[in-house]
Amino acid sequence: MAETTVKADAPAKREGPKLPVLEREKLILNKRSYNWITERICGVVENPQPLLWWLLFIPCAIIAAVGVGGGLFHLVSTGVGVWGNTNRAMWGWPIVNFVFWIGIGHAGTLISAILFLTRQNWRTSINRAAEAMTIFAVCCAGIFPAFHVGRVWMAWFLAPIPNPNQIWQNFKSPLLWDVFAVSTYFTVSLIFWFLGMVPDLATIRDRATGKVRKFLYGIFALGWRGANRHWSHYEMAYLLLAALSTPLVLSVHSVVSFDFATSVVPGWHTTIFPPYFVAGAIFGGFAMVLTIMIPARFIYGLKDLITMKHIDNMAKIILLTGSIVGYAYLMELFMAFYGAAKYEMEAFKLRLTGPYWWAYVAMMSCNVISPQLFWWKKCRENLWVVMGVCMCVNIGMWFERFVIIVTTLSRMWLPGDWKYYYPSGEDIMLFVGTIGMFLTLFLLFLRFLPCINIAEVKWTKEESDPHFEDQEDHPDEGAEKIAAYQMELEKGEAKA
Amino acid sequence: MSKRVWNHPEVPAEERDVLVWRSAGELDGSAMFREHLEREFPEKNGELTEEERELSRRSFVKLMGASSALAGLGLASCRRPESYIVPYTNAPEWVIPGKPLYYASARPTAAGGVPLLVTTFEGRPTLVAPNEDHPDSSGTDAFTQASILDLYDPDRSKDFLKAGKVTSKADFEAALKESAAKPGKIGFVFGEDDSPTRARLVGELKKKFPGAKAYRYEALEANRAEAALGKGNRLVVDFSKADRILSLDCDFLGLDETGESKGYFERRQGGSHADGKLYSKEVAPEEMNRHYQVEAAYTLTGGMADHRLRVTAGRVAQIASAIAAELGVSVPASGELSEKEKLWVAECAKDLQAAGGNAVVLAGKRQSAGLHQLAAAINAKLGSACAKIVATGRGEFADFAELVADMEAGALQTLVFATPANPVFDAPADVQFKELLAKVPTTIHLGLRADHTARACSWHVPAAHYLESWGDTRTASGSHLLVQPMILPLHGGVGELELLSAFLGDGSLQLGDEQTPSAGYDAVRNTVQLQPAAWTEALKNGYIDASYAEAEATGATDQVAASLQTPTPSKDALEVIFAADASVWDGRFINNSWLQEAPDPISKLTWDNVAYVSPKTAEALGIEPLTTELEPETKIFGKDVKNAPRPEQGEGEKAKAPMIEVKLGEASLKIPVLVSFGQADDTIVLPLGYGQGRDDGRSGGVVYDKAAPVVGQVGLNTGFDAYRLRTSQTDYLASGATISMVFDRYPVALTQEHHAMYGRALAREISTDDIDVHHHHKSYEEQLKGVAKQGMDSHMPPNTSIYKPNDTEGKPLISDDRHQWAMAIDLNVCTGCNSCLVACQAENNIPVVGKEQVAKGREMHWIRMDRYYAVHKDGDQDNPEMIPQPVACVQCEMAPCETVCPVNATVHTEEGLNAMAYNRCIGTRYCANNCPYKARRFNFFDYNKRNPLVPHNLNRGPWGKKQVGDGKHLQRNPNVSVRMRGVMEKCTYCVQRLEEAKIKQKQIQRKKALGVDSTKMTVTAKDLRIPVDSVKVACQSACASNAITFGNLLDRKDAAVVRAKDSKRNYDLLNYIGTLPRTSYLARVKNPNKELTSIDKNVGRATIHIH
Amino acid sequence: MANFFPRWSNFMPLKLAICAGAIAFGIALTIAVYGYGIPHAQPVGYQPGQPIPYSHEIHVNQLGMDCRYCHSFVEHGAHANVPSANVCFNCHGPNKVKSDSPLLAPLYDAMAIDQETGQSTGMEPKTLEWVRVHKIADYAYFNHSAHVNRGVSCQSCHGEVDEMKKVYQAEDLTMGWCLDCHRSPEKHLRPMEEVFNLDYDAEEWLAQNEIVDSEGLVGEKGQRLTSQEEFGKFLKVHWDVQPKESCATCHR
Amino acid sequence: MSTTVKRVYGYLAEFESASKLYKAAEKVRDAGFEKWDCYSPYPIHGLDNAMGIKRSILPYMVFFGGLTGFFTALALAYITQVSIYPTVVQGKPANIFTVPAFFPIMFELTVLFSGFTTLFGLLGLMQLPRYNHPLFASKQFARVTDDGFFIAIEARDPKFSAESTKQLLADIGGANIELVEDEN
Repeated sequence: MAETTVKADAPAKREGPKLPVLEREKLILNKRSYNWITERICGVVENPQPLLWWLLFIPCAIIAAVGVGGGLFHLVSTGVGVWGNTNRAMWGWPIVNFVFWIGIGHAGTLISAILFLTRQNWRTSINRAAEAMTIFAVCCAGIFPAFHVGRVWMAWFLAPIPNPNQIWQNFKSPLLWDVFAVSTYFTVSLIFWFLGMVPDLATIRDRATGKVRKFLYGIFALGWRGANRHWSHYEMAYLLLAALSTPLVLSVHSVVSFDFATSVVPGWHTTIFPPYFVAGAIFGGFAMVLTIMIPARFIYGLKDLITMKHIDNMAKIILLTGSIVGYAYLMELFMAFYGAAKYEMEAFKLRLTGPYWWAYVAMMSCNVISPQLFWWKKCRENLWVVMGVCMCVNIGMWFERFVIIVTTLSRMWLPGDWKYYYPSGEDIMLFVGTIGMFLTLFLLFLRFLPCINIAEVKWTKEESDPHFEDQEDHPDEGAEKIAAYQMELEKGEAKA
Repeated sequence: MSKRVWNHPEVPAEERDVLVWRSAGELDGSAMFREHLEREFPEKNGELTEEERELSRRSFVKLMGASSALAGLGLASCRRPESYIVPYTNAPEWVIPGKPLYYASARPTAAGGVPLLVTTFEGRPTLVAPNEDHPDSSGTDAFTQASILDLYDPDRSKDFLKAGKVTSKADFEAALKESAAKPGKIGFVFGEDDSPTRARLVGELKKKFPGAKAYRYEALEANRAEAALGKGNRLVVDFSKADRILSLDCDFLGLDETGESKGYFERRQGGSHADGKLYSKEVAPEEMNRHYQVEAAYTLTGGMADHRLRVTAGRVAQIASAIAAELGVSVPASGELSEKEKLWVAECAKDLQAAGGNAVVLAGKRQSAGLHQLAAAINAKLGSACAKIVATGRGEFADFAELVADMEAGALQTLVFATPANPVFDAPADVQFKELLAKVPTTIHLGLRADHTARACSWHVPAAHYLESWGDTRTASGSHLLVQPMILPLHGGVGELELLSAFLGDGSLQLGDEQTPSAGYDAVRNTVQLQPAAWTEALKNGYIDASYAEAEATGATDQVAASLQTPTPSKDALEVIFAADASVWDGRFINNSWLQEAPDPISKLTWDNVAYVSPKTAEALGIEPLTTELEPETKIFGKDVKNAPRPEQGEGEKAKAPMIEVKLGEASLKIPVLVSFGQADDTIVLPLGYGQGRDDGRSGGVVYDKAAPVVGQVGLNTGFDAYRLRTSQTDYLASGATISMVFDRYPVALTQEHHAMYGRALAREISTDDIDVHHHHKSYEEQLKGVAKQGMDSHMPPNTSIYKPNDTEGKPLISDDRHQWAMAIDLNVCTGCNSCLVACQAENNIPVVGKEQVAKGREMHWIRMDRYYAVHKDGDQDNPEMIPQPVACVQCEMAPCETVCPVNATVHTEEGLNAMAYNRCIGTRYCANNCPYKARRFNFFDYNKRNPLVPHNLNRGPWGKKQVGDGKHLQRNPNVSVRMRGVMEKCTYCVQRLEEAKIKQKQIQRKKALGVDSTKMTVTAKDLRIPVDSVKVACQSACASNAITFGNLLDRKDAAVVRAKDSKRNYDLLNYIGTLPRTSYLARVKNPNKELTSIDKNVGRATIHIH
Repeated sequence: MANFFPRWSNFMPLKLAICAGAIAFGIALTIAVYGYGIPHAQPVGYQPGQPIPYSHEIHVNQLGMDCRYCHSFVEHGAHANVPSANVCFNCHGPNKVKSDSPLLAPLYDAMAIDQETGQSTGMEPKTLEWVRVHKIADYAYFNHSAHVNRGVSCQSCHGEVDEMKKVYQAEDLTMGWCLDCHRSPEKHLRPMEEVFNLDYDAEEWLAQNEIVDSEGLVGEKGQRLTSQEEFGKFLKVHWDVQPKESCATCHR
Repeated sequence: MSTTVKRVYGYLAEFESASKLYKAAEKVRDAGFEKWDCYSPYPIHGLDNAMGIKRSILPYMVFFGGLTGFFTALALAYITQVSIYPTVVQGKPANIFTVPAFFPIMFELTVLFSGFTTLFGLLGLMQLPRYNHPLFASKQFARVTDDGFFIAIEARDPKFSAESTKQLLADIGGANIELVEDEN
C-alpha cells in the first residue's frame, strides 16, 4: 500500500554556529497548525462516530457482556470446574490469558515511560492510546487470576488486613508478590494515564458545547488552565511518574515470571524467565499497539500524526524484542540440554516433540520467524505486512504462555499422572469475552477521550520551540546553550 | 432453609424401628442397658415418602451427640443464628460424643470371612479396619473397605416387593407365615461363604421340612477345585512355609484367594521382618520365596511373580502337565511347547523339586477341574507341606447345577434366595434362569439391592447389611468369626438368619429392636453355646478359636486329559477369558461408588469395564485406534523419540475406546476395547458384572426400566454385560470368539494413560541375581547399595541450601521433640490392590466425582495408585514387568507447595506434617502446580453438595441436583472437615488420628498426676510421646501386605518406620529436587531363578536399566 | 463567556475528599470495633434464654457441685457434653429436689414423666434443646480434654461460670484469642487439682502451698513462687507444655 | 443591571507565538512582577527561566513518599512474617535472613506510595482542582488549550496598576489586552 509521504523540507535556516545536523523526518507532516491538531484529535471525540465504530462497538459490547458477564456468573455460581483445569493442569487457559493480557499491558507504560525518559519524541502520537491499552489489558488480565481462585468470595484473604484470626499472608509467595505488583502497576498506570490526559481534557472542555460534556470534561480536567506555574510542576510530575513506571513495568512482568521461575517445575524453574518475559511483553505489547493503531489511523484520518516513521520505529522494536525472545527460547533449550537434568531435558523434549508440538511450532514461527520480515524496509513500509506480522505476534505470544503453562503441566514429573488438557467452552467464552471487553473499552476510549496526546504533539512541532523564530533576541542564551540543546535533541532522536 | 427440617422428629416410641445397637454384650445384658438405649433413627420405614426419608436422615446427622442444629438462619439480621445443643435424653453407656467406639465384627465372603474392627461414631459405623487381634488377620481388600458404603447406599433396597411391586412388611409377614407353615418342597440358595449358624439352621430346617434342600451359588465360584479336593473341601496354603510357589493362573493375592496371604508377603520380605520386628534386617535372597506364575493376562499376583509365563488360559494346563511330567507325575502328554517354554518348564520343575515339601502349586479357580487335579497331583508328588486340604461346611450344600436341575424338574415349590449373587443377571446365559424361576410358585429373594432377581421373584425382602445383622462366618482356615451389628437396620432390613429362623418358627420375623434381640442373635448364641462371660469375651475378640478339619484329597485325575484338549486360539478364533472385575466383583458392588471410582489396579479404568486384548492382537485384528506401544515413539529427523504423544484412543476427557463386537457362538456383545500389556496374544479378557442397567441406548447392558430399577444411580449406564456370552460350559474360558469392529467409540475414564516410566527411576526394582547395569556386573549387594543412586540420583550432587531453616532464635523450625512423623512404602510387597486408596476415602471423607470428572483428570483420591510397566531393552517386549507405586502427599520437609501459597493455607507443623488448612484455602491451585508428586486434589465443584452421578449435573451449579441428606453422608468421619468447592485437599497422614493419639497421651499424664501432687510431677517430652508404633494411619491398617509403615522418627530404632528408612532399599522419590520427603519408598526385590534369567531379562530390572 | 462551574465548586473536591475520608474512617472504625473487637459470630456477652433457667451460680457456688458432674466427658473427649436429661433427673426426679417447680416442666416432658404423679406419661419424650452459647466454627476442632488435662481451667475460656445465674459468653473465642494463649500459656496454667476449682486464686494458693523453684526454671534456684506469671512459667516447663501454633493443631 | 463593583483579577494579553510569549515573559519578569503567569497549550521549554520560577519541589515529596512505602512494606512483611506469626514454609528461615523474599513487595509498595505522592503532591502544588477561575470568564482565554498564548498579570501584585501594567503588556507585544474581573 502506498503511503503518500511529503518529504519534509530542511528545517528553517538558523543562524549561529553550524552544527553537523542530520536531516530528520518530521513527526508531524504537512506543517499542520496547532489548531489543525486540536481540531483533528478533538474531532474524533466531538463528531458523530463513523458507522464502522458502531459496527465494531455493538458486537464487541455484546461479546463482552455475554463472555465476561455470563462466563463469570456461571463460574462463580458453579465452580472452577466449568473451566478445563484438572488436577494435573491446575492452571490452564485462565492463567495463559492472564499472562497474555498482562504482557500486552506492558507496551503502554513502556512507550510512555521509557521512551519519555530516553527523549523519544515520536512516542507522543501513540503513547495515549498505548496507555489506554495498558489499562484495559490489565483490567482484562485481572479478571483471570481473581476469578481463577476456587473461592473468589474469600479472595480478601490476600489483603493484609488485621483480623481476629491473627493470621497473615505468606509474603514469600510469588502469587502475593503478583497481587502487589499487578495492583501497583494498575494504579500507577492509571495515575500516569490520567495525569497525562488532564490538559487534553481541558481542551475538550473548552471546546465543548453541551452542558453534560462541559460538566463531565470539566470535572476531570480539574480546572486546568495551562498556566506555566502548573506546567512546571506538571512536567516534573510526569518525569517522576515516568521514572517510577520504568522499573515498575520491568518488575511487573518479572514478578509474573517469578510465578513460574521460583517453582520447582521442570521447564519453569529457570532464571532466564524475568528478562525473557519482559522482552516478550514489550514485543507483544508493541504488536498490539500496532494492531489497534493502524486501523484507527485510517478510520480517523490521523495519518499526519501517526506517520510511517512511527510505524517503522515500532516495527524495529518488534524485530529487536522478537529476536531477544527467540534467543531466550533457544537458550532455554540449550540449558535444558547442557544442564544434564533428566526431567528438565524431558520437559523440553516434550515441548518440542510431545503432544503439544503444534503449540511450540506456532510459538516459534509467529514469535521468532515472522518478525524477521522487518529486517526489510519494504516490509516495514507495507502496512499489510506490518499488520500481518503483528497479528502473528499476538497469536504467537498467546501460544508462548500456552506452551509454558499447559505443555509443562500436562507432562510433569511422574508419567503416572500425565493427562492431556482440553479447554472447556467456558474457557473459550471468557477469553473471547475479554477480547470483546478490551475492544469495547478501547472503542469507548476513542469515542470519549482524546486518543492522541494533544499537548505533547503540539510540543513536537518545531515552532513550539521558543527559540524557533530567531536566536539573536536572546543575548543571555549563548550559542553553546543552543548547541547543547540541539545535541540533546539529536541524541534522543538519532536513534529513532 | 426451613425450620421444620431442624426440628427434633417426634415418632411414637413403638415405631422406632431403626436404632443404634452398639454391642451385643450390652444388648444381651441388663435391663438397665435397655433403658439407656437411645433412639437414633426416627424414620418409620415404608410409611415415609422418599423426601421425608431424606429429611429425617438429615436430622439424624444433626442430632449426633453434641452437634448442633441451626434454627432460623438469621441471614437478614446481623445477629448470630441461634443454635441448639440437643443432648441424649438418656445417655447410652460408653458413648462419648465425638469419640469413636470400636467393635469387632467380620465380613463374610466366599474366600473366607474377614475379621474386622469397625469404627462407630455415636452409633454410626464409619470405617472398617482389619481386626489385628485375630491370628489370621491379613488386612482388608478394597471390597471390604468399600463394603461400608453399601450400608449407606441411597439406592439400597428399602421396600418389600411383591412381584416387583412395593408392598408392606405386614403383607410379606402374612405370606411368610403361610409359607413357613406349608412350604411344599422348599429350597434355599445361599452364598458361598461358610456360616456355622446357617449350617445349623439349615440342618434344623431339613428336619422340619423333609426334602428341604440348600444350595450355594455365587456367579464366580465354580468350585472346580472340588473335583480334585472333594466336595466342600478347599486348599489352604500356609505361605509362610512356601519357598517355591507355582501359580497356574491363580490370582491368589487378588481376586481368587487361597487362604491368608500374610505369609506370602512376609516371605517376600526375605526375613527382613525377623524377630517379630519389621525391617530388622535387609532382604535375604535365601529367605525369600520364589514365585512362578503362568497366566494369560496380568493379575496383581502376576505382577508380584518372579517369573511370569505368558500363555493363553487354555494352555495353562499344558504347561502344568509338562511340569508334572518333569516331576514324574504320570500325565497324558501335553501339546507342543516352544523352546522357551520348555526351558521355563524344566527349570521351574527343577526348582520345585528342589524345594520339595516347601513348594506349592496353585490352580486358578477359572481353570478346569483337570488342572486342579493336576495341581493336586503335583502337590502330592512334591509332598507339599504348605498346602493343606480342609473340609469346610459347604459340602452340605448342593451346587448350582443341581439347583438348575431341580428347578427344571419342577421339584421346588418354594425357593428362598439368600445369596449375594444375582442369578437372573449373572447365571450362565444358556440356563435361562429367569424362565426357570417362573417354574417355582413361590420365590423369596433376600437382598441388599432390588436387582434383577429381586424383580423376577415373587417376593423381595430388603436384607440387612452385615453391619446391621447378626451372623457368623469362618475364615479360610476355619476360625469362627462373629458378625455383630453396629446399628439397627437402617431401612428395616431382614437378616438371613432372621429369615431362616422365621421358617423354623411359625413364620413371624423377629427383627429385634431396642428392647429385644433379633432372632439372628438367638441363632448365633445357640450355635456357639457360650456362657455369658465367654460370649462377651468372644464378641470383644470377634472370633472363637476353631479351625477346619483336614481332609483327604480325592486323588482323582480323571479330567486331566480333557483339560489338555483346548483348541489353540488364533486371531479368528480368540480365546475369551471371563474375569472378575476389580471394582464390582461379580456385579454385586455395581452401586458402590467408591469401588466404581477406584481405578482398576491393572488397566486404571474407572466406572466401566472394557475388553482387553494384547497389543499384538490389537494390531493383528486391526483395532484402530489403539496405542499398542508402551512408550510410543515418533520418528523425528530419522530418530525415534519417546515423546509421550496422546494415545491414539485419546487422552483425558477425549479418551474414547474403539468399540468391537465380540461374537461367541450365538451370542454377541458390543463392548469397548483397550490394550492390556503382558496379555497373551489371541485372547480377550472380559470383566464381568457390569452393564446391569443402561438407558443410554447402548446395547451392551440390560435395558434399564425406570419403573422397576434394578440398579442404582451409581451403577446406571456403567459398563457392558459380558455375562450374556457366558454359558454353563464356558463359564470362565471360551474359545472360538470372533471380533469385528463397530463404527463407534466409547468414552472411557482412565486415571493413568501413560504406562511406562519414560526413563525416570520412579518405582525402583532390583534383583537378587547378578545383573549387568551399564556393562557392570552387579551382585545383589551392589544393587542394594545402588538403590538410592538410580537414575538422576546417580550423578546429582547433594542439595545445599544457602538458608538454614531456623527461627529467630536460631532453632530449627521443625522442632517438635516428641513426634516427627514419617512413612515408608515398601514396593516389594505392594501389589497395587487399591485397598489403601478406598480406606483413605472412607477415613478422610473424600468425595466421589463421577465418570466425567475422572475422565477429565479430577479424581479426588488422595492416594494415586500409579502402575508402571517396564521392559529391558533386551527383554521380552510382550511380557513387561509390572510395578505399582502408590503416591500420596509425601510431606516434604522443604515443601515446594508451601512457599507458593499466598494465604498461608498450607504450612508445616512442628512435627513435620505438611498441614492443609481447608478453611484458609482460597484455591489458587499454585501449590498443586508446584507439587512434584502431584499429590494435591482440588474441589473443582461442590462434590459433596451436588450429585456428580447425574450426567453434566456438576456444570449446572446451583440449578443442579443436590445430594444433601443422601445416606452416604452418614458415613462421614466427624473428625475430618468435609471440604467445599474451591478448596485444595491432600493427605496429611490422617492428622486427626495423630492429634487424637497425642491428646490421649496427655490424658494419661493427668491420670498419673492425680495420685500425687501435680506440681511435683515432671512431665517430659518422652512422657508425651505416644507409644512406639501405636498409631496406624488408615491406609496402613488397611494394607494386606504391610507395605505401609508409619511412625515417629524420634522413636529411633524402636519404630518400624525408622528401621525401614535405614534399609538400603530405601529411597526418596524425586530425591534430587531436595524436597526431603517424609514418605520414602523401599525398592522392590525380585528373586529370579538364575537359570531362567536368559529368557526373563526383564525380571528385577524395572528401573535398573534406566540411566 | 462565563464560568461554567460556580465559585463554590472550587472547594467541592476538598470537601468531598474530607467527607469520603471521614466516611471511610468511620466504616473502618466500625469494622474495627464490631468486626475485630467483637466479631458478630463470636459475641462476647451473648446470653440467650434457655428452656430451663438453670443457674450455675446456685449449683456451683451455693451447692458446690463439680463441673464434671454434668459435663462428664470434659476430661475424656473433645466435647464438654451438656448433661442428658437423666442426669438432671438424678436430683430433680419425682419427689426429689424442687420436683414440683414449674420451671422443671421441660425436663419432665423430656423424660416423659408426669411431674405430679411421677409416673410415665406414655407420651413421646420432648427432647430438651439447650441454646448453644459457646460456638466455634465447624472446621476448628477444639478438644476439651487436651486442655483440662494440662492445667487449663474451665475459667480460662468460659469465665466465672460459677457466678453466672444465666450463662453468657465471656471470651470472644476467635482464633486470635486461641493463639494468644497458645503463645503464652503461662497466664492460664494452674495445678491439675485446681482445674475445676472455680474459686482458685493463684496468689492465695501459692501463699498456702509453698512451691519452690528448686531447679531454677523461672528465676533463681530455690525461689518461692508467688505470682501466676511465675507459677505458670514454672508449670509450663515442669509439665513440658508446648502449645502449637501450626494449622493442623486445630484444623483437619 | 447590578451596580456592584466587581473585583478585578488582572490583565490578560495574548501573544502570537511561543517565541513571543517567551520574550514577553522575560520582560514581565524583569519588570519585577510576582503574581503573574504565562498560559500556553503545551509546556514551553525554558519558560520557567524566562519567568524566573524555581524548580519544582515535587521530587523531594516523592522521595519521602517512596521511603514511607518502602518502610511500610518492610515493617508489614517483617512484623507479620517473623515477629507475630512465623510459619514454616518450605523450610525457609523465619528470621532476618528471610528478608530477601520480601524485596518484591518492598519495591512495589515503594512505587505505589511514590505514585500516590506524585499525584496528590502535584494536585496540592498546583492547587487544583479549581473549577471556577476568573480567567475562564474570558472568551479568548478558551483558546489557551488550543493555540493561544497568554500572559495574565494579577491585580494582587503590588506593582500592578491599571494603566502602566496595561501599557507594559502592550509594549511587550500583547494583543487583545483585557481586564479580567471576578464574576461575583
